[in-house]
Amino acid sequence: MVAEVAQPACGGTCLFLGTVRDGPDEHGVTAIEYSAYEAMVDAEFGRLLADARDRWPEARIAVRHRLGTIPVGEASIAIVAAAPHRAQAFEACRYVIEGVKQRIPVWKKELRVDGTEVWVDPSGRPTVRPSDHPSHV
Amino acid sequence: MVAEVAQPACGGTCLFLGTVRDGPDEHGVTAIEYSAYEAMVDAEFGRLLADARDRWPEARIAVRHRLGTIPVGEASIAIVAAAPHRAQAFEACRYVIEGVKQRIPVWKKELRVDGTEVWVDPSGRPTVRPSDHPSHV
Amino acid sequence: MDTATPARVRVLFFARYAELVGRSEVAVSLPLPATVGDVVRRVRQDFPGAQALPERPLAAVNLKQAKLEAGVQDGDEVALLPPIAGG
Amino acid sequence: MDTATPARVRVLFFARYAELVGRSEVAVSLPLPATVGDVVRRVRQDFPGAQALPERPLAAVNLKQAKLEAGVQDGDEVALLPPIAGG
Repeated sequence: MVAEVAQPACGGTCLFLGTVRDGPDEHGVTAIEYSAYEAMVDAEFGRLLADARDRWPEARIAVRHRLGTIPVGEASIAIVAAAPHRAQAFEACRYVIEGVKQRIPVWKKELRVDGTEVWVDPSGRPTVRPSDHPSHV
Repeated sequence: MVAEVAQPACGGTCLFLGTVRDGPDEHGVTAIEYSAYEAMVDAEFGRLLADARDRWPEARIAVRHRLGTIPVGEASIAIVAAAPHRAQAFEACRYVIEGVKQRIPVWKKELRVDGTEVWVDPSGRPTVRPSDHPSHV
Repeated sequence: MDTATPARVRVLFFARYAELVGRSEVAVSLPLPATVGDVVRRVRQDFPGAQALPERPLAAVNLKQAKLEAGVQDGDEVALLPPIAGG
Repeated sequence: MDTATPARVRVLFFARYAELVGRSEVAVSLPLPATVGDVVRRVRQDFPGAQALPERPLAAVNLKQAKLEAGVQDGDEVALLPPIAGG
């Protein structure tokens, strides 16, 4: 992916990897099952990258989002932005990951060591179990 | 380097690559010759990374800076920051590259297709030739 | 388009919503003019389990996010999206 | 330390400054108390080519950036640094 966006005029490349996490805020997560509205994912990525190119016309950007079950420690998303100057590369990369979190229709279900499965809410904290009353932000 | 900083509690990893550039602002650069005050580079990287750890205690950071002659298109510096949350990873990575530009005693001489060699000034524009009067910021 | 003709709309459910409704897709017919909100009300009324859906879910029409006030047309694909949690 | 004893200081030049002075290292002796600025003045005065160095270069003492007003001691390593351009 880095090679895909590289070119001689680009002096700065920013790569972001989002990785399945099992930290103190999680509770024995072994993997995350990613599901998506795949046709809309493609359409929305097209719009998101077009927005990014409008803001940073010199940046070259590539994105990969994995779906399905991804074990702890593996990356679910990779974003690379290469640009003539580093500020553009950082900003474009950050813009795309923030856009993914807001716009790309993907959902996560945490799979835990105790066998439970918990949908992740958008703040990143799994607060809603499938049997609870639905909440919506 | 990414594996070096990875751990299950880190959900976001930001990698920055600084690459030798030959773009419209440059003039036929074929390579850059990097020189350094190497003992101070080591000492200053130690202080810079300690400062970064003070600001983002949960971040794990690794840095490599190459010296010597590096051809256009190759990376001269790589910085990886992994953290539980992506904002920390982006901010720590950006902090380190900005610190490198300000604090790490490394100098660049552009080698050009026409055989000339030009010291790069800190703004990134090569304005001072060895025969000019010295300027200092 | 004749506004008296009922519109036939595909409604897609994802993730937690698909679990609540017990299926990932239904078809509804409703008289035009109609909005995304009308589609949501119809779904919540007609399908067991769908009462558990929020009254104002995030929605998309033909692969693009749409407000509940947006109009729908015959043949549209309306998706009800749980809070997005990608990346 | 006896302030009357002259201090012997190593002075290092890098990159463009090394090219200007034609060498990467010199030794200077100067009476204490002395500052980094005193070292710079001595170097600019004593070494051909060093007059082309700026009067107020970036400097480091013992691997750490120091102001020109900072004091130097016998045995210190003073480095004169062109504008930093790493990364």
